Amino acid sequence: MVIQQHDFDVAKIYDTMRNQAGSDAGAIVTFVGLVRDRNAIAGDGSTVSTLTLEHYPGMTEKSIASIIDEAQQRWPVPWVNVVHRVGEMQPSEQIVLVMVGSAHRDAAFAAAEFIMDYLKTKAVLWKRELSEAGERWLESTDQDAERSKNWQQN
Amino acid sequence: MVIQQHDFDVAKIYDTMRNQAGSDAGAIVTFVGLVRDRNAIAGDGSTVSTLTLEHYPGMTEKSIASIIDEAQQRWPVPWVNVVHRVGEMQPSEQIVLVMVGSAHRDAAFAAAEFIMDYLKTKAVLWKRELSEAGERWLESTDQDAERSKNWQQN
Amino acid sequence: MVTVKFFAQLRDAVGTDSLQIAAADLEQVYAQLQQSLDSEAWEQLRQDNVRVAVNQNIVNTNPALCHGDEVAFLPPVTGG
Amino acid sequence: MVTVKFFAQLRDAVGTDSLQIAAADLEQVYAQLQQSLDSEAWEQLRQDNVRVAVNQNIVNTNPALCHGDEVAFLPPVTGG
Repeated sequence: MVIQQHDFDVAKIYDTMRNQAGSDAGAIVTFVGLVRDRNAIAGDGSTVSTLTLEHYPGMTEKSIASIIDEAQQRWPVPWVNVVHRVGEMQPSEQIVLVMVGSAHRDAAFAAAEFIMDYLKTKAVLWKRELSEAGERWLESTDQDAERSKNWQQN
Repeated sequence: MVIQQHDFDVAKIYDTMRNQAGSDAGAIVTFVGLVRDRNAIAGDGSTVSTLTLEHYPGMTEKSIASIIDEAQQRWPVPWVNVVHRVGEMQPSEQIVLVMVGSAHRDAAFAAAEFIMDYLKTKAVLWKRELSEAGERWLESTDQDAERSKNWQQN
Repeated sequence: MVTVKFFAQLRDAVGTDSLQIAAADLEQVYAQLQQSLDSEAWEQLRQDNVRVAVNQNIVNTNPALCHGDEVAFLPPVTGG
Repeated sequence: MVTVKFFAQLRDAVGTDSLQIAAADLEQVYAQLQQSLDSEAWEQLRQDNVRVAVNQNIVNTNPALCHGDEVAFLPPVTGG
């Protein structure tokens, strides 16, 4: 797991996981989050020009490590990698990568989705959106909160 | 969508989808299936040496196109790509890629999982496994059938 | 003449991946195969889980066949 | 002296990302901030959804603080 300002190379991260997993992995699920140009939260269709991610060095890493740890306790997913960017990003740039390898696809899918839902609601990160409508700090949506809550009941 | 004998390059397929999607995509989910060395179906732990995928040219493509079509009717996933290999493969080789791009991650995850479940049970493909325990044709598992059936109830 | 194709374990059982058969409908294809195949292959072909495609579309009836049509016997599929 | 950190909209409200404060426990940090901050920033800091971390662990009590400890005010988070 790593927090970094610069962009990441999906191919390189994928090759590393394949090498680690060897012939024990039957499935690798990769999620990449990208900056959309449409302001989803305000829902007013205003065009986003910059997304800024802020973190708390040390505590952010710890919060994400703990999310990965919980995923690995729930599912047999020996190989997990998370790369989260911080700093300023423009539309169509990569923000976050979650990669999960497992013997079986159901565990890989579930763990990847779980990690994403928890990154939205529990990772110590803050997002500021600069759009035509101005500048605002974002919060996780009700839907994200709902999805996180659902995992707690399973 | 393509059926091919040779291996595929995940990075190239990913870059193509990113270019197509531009800044409209917020999420790209990639699933890659790999040949495991453990015989999962027989469950006897015998080591797999070769997996052979057979197809029915034309009809296989049509069956996969129809799975993609159904996924795109169910979820807002404008960008979908499936690459399925046929022929002989050794453990740790890539068999199949499913890549789904969407504005939102929940649709991308659901469609990718749906397509994989249907590839297991509805794509016109046959698998022969050569292992220490001999050679046998595989069938989709009860669990795969169950997962496919669950989508029909949703 | 129609082309009859066999896939996977059915091809193994029949011993060839395709046959040319003179038949005006699917029932006639079955009749000819019953005559020419050994009983083990024939039984495999008649199993409930075997589907039949004509020109790459699954059929459940007894369609008429024209010269050049393709009949395929498909054992249970699995991909992914 | 303890270091007090503010993130995101709380940093914007307070006008700085960190302060040095002499305090023996968290209550004293609050008391000092109430005195030094303008009322708007202070109210934002006291909102229910603001969490407090001491040395990067969330606290819900009034822990004693030592010289060099780090107190952080965290508004609602979202990543991904």
